[in-house]
Amino acid sequence: MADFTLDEDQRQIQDMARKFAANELRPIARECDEEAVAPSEVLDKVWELGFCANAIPENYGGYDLGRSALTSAIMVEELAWGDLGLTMAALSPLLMMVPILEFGADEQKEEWLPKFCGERFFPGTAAIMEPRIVFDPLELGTTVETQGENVVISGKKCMVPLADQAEHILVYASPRNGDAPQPVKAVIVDRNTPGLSIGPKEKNLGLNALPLFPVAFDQCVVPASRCVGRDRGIDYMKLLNLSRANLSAMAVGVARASHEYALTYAKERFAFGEPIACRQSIAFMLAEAAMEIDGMRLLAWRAAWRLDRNEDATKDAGLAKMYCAEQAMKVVDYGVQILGGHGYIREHPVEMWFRNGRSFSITEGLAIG
Amino acid sequence: MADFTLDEDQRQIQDMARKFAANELRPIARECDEEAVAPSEVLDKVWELGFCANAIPENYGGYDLGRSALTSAIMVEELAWGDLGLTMAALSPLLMMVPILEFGADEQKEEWLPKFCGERFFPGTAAIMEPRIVFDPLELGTTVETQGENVVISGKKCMVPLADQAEHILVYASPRNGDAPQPVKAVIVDRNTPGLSIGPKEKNLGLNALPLFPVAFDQCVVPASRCVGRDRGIDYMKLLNLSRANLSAMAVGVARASHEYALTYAKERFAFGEPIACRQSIAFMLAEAAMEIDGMRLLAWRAAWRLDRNEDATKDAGLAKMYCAEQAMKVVDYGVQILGGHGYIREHPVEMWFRNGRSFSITEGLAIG
Amino acid sequence: MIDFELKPETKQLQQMTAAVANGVFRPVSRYYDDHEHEKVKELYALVESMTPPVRKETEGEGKKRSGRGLAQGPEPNVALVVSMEELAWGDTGILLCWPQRGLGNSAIEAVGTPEQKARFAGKFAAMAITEPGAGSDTAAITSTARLDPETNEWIINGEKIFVTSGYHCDAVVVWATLDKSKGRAAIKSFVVEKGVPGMTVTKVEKKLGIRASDTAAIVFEDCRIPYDNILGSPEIQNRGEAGLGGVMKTFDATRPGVAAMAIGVARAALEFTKTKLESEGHTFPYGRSPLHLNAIQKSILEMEAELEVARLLNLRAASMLDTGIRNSLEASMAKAKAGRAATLVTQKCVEILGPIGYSREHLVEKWLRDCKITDIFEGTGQIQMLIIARSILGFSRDMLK
Amino acid sequence: MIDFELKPETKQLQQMTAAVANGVFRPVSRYYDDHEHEKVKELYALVESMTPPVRKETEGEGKKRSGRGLAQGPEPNVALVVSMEELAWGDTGILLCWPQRGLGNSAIEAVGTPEQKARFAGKFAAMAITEPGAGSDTAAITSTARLDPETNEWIINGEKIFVTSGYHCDAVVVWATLDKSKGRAAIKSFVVEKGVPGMTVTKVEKKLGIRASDTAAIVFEDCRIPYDNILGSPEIQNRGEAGLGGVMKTFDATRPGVAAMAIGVARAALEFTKTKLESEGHTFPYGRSPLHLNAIQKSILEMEAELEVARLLNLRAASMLDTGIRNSLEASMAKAKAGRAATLVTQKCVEILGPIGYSREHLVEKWLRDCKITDIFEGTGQIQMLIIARSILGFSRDMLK
Repeated sequence: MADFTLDEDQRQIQDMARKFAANELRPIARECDEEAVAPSEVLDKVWELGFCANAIPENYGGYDLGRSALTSAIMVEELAWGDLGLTMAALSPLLMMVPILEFGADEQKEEWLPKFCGERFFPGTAAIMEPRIVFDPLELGTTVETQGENVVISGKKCMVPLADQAEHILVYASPRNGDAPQPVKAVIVDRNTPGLSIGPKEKNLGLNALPLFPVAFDQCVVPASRCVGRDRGIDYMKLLNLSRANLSAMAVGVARASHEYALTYAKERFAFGEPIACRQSIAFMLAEAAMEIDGMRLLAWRAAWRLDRNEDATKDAGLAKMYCAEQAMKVVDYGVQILGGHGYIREHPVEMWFRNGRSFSITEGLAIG
Repeated sequence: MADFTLDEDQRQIQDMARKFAANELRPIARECDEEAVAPSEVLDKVWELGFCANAIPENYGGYDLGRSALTSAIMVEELAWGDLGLTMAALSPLLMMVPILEFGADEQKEEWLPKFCGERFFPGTAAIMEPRIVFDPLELGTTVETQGENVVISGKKCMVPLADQAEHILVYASPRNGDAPQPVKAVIVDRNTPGLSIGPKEKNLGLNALPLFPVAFDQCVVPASRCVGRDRGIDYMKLLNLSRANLSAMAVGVARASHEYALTYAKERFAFGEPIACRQSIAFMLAEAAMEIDGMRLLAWRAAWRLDRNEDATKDAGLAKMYCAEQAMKVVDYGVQILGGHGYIREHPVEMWFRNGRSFSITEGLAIG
Repeated sequence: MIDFELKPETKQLQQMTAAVANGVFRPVSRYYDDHEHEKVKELYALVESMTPPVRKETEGEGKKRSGRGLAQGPEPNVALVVSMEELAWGDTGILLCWPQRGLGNSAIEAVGTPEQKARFAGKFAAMAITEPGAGSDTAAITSTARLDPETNEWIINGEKIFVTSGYHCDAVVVWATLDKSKGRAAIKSFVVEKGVPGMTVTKVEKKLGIRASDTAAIVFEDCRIPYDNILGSPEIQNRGEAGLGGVMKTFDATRPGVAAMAIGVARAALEFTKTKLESEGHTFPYGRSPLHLNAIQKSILEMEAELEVARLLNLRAASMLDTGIRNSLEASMAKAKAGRAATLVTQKCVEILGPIGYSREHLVEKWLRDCKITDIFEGTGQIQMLIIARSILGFSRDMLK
Repeated sequence: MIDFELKPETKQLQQMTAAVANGVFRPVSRYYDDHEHEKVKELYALVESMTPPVRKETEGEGKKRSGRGLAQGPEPNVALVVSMEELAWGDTGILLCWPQRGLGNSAIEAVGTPEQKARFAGKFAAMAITEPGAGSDTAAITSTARLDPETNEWIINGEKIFVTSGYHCDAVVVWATLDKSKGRAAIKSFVVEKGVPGMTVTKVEKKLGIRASDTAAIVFEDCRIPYDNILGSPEIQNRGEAGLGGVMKTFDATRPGVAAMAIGVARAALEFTKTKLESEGHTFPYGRSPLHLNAIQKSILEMEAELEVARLLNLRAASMLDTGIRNSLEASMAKAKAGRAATLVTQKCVEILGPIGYSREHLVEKWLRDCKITDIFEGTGQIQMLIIARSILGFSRDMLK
């Protein structure tokens, strides 16, 4: 039956994430943005929430509590409300863990999953984005070619989270064998593989707290056994969809942060003897943002719900990502606009959300829940 | 030097057109819309303004006063402000006259131009639109094939003005000979040509006062000498550009009509003890419309000015048409929205302008000045 | 628990209404657009044929229901918006003519006494609020109701416009003031049955769209009605503004209905457009980056997203009603989003289809005209934004005008 | 006569400023973004090298000029917006640092006496209006100016924020009230030179963009300035609100400047994006029906149209100034359109370029940040709409708040 209320478990997770975001992320968000760092204590604190270990079966050392894209969407909205960059940094291990958990061969699960059940943050990551204009994840320029027992990877990636810390990088690449388009492969590549080079930390418009790196692959030879799922491969579209649902939920979180702040400001800031929110031009921006944020959330939830039912979520997740990215950009723009000159200075957080909120139209595959 | 003021001649023409529109078109616009007629008296009255004869050289019986796309843009804005459908009907002869004047061979000019210098309205017309989805005038489906001394025309056209009255129709078609794309031809086709059939008068969302007809060509054989410009052909793009500049100016006229009406209404209509224009949501719609109408006009003028200088106006005219169509639709939508329930009933003209205003994104080549 | 799946009963109703929309409404859609205000006889025949079993079924199950055939099953309001979307997909104008489903019926259902509900059962009741001088400003109502102590009758005087179905209905719920000086508190609603002397339909408006549905102007001149026709129990009546508030709440319940109409019409236009495009080889690749689409694909996907958002916001508003949660804010969000999104969708479809879209040979141009009303009636998009803004800001009517 | 062609002199200035933008501003654009508020030494060197001949030339021609180097030739205001577009294309933040071209200089030029114009010539003057408690509400200014009859000095007290170039300037034009109870009429402007005791720059803001330009907070504590530093002749001063009105008119003149900035930055972003796209084989077919374009082509063409509209509206506003026609309405239209259009263009360019657009390795992300200010300062887009609406409706400030 049509129902839009959280159940008890979801409410608890939401509560927990909300408090965590308010207490642990918000207070340091601006500093982490200005200094472009994700403090390891924060990564550890998020790690302690158990998002990796909870999802991993007991035989690999986890708690086997299951995974739900919907629950993840509820959680990451709250965390992203706290800070997007830190959230993405802290959840980066999922980028590697989930594809192995979902599609890994048994030996691969045995080899890799226990690493994600330790007590300390394990810096897993994945390389999907590429430094090209009009980037489309369905047309990867990075290639993987089978040569006997090995595969050879070539290409350039960018926006690889935590590439400075991660021992291994899960690399998405297009097979080059034959003419027919073949499904994208995910290959676990050792950071010390000859030909792999990690560039200097990226500087971007936003997401400063998230350490991102360009990674280049020049004929990197990797054992074919490192292809996730071996010959069976992965369901790349499903991973993209999982990420799109999660990124959509994060977009809700960032938009909500900006909206709430602007709402409070507009009630407290007086001009011409009244709160500026008494002007329809301001009030209607706030009303529209509230409406769109609710709409974004429902779209994100529906994509996640579809994924949890193991149905094809390509349409739902695609529309959600497109819509949420667009609306998030509008809402964070309104945030700055409502604060006016005050929105333009870095004393208020809306300018940071304005920059972070513009990442959603650009990033793909950077948040898997 | 950058200057945006009308000179004396232009001001006189604007004045004349404005008065004509107010006195002759506005009063009958609603009736003509409801009854779907363009009274012949109106066509004659517009004809008397001399828009055809003035442009035709003396040796063909005209007054040789020259043609200016800019002057035309100034004039048609005013006339379209009066009524779009009637204006398009009355100016329909230009659809045939201008291509012959611009690109016709001498014998063609001698044969055809004098017809446009008579005392009574001469129903010239042209067939360019085609009843296809996503119509693009650069990809005409109607074909013209050379066979010896003749050309053979096949295809379906729609939105052909005055096809019931016109003795001849100027038909735009794509040559089918050879593989290389060849320039579009304009062929003067007798209405009685075997294979030519004129369907029943069209019913459309708007433009009801403009009599439009579907015209089908089933292997119509026409002497090759009827191709405008003979072997030299026509500059189809320039004709499209002339039309785009003119349609853009008409879009300004329709948008302005709706805007002016809504502005007056919003000042006179009271709610909560004040004119509804005292609400920012209403006032800002009006402000935006005023701003966009001025912007539209400048774009339309610039395209026309470029044409008058004999420069390539493809970019200017293309952008103007795209922008003016889009903004006109927005402004006429605001018109209805500002009147609310009153905007939805046919007692007020905004609903008619709402329907007429939606034609600009659809029509191409239907107004050449 | 968050769930986007409709109940089996709701799905069944959805299928049934879709069949009606396709089999009964669509075939006569253009006819009643051309023959403005003609009584839709196919609809009356349909209602006659279907009413008894539907009523029996819901009564038999003993579920709470709003008394209107389409709101039934375990999630009656969700069922209502789902089925209204289907019927509006068929034809919005005809849907608005549905006898016994007028706004007046909703008002009687919402605040009428059991006696009133019984007495007016089976009557098609319109609602008359707007006056020539006042649009969204209901407090400015000047129609009066005066009690004649001798006959114990109300005497109604005034002029109402924009009465949906005011011409074809059996009765009208009229808003009138007992005392102009007392503002909102003195505004009450009264049921006036057709045929009562003093009530005259003076005009039936010609409209841009929804032409099957009549929109009437009605004049009341010393129109006398029984005392008991004042809507609601004496308690409700005496609660002052709360009395009006009760009727105002009708809108919280009907806004999702209007939103559903908007979504239904827009879906019709979008489906038609996609089918036409597909027949010429166009495809709609959902997984691609939006920048890799062509202009038409991008438009189509954006429209689909807009409609999905509107539909989800609307299902939420309806579902809240079903679980007894106040939904004024959410209903306004749904109405605002649906009205705006749907209007833009129908307009864009006409644009994409070009001459085909503009022509009255197809229904898209009609859907554009029909759809525009959903952003206007039962509170324009601007009024909805005002309600949303006041709600999220916690501002009074005076603070945010 | 309608003419879209610039005068040869204007074109020459356009070329010269384009060369400066490309040769001087662009190469150091990223540096001064990274090194927020550092004095742009290349700019000072440039101004020093170019000022004398420019001044001589314009004086020699004896044309009316606004006293600012870029407004010259037979259409000085058109020349100004044309050259500001070029320089903003180079770097808006650096442009805003241009010595002697502060808002304060415009105010002195607009209402200063000849003596004042001479005395403050060569000074880089900022303008201090906004206070912590009042944004767009200039009438609510609480900074005070009190005349000390003994010394015949003004004593200024108060706090000002958002003073563009308040840190690097030589003098500040301060708005202060002589008597709070008298509202707008009592607000006057005063020139305070740097180094005067009692004036302290208390903060230099860190900003989203235009980081080369400093934005300062300034506190005045019993700051004493000569009597003659009250801006304007005694007649202007005594005209009450007209005095403020004169300075307010500065904005009519500077709004086209801000609009030109917006257009310049957005053009930079659009050109960069088109070049990148072209290098990968994308084309931009102008004659096609918009529906036959791909999503990127359509975006690019729409952005070009938006910028063209903004540019034309702005040229019109500037050209009216040149011919002595009041242009408040048109200047607000230009500013509103340019600020909004340009902001959307820079944002869309970042989106289209994806990781390249988001990266600080290229300037597009910076242009996005820089551009956003143009929709905010010297009157937000909302304030401009309010001005436009009042103007076309003929409404007073009280009727349309």
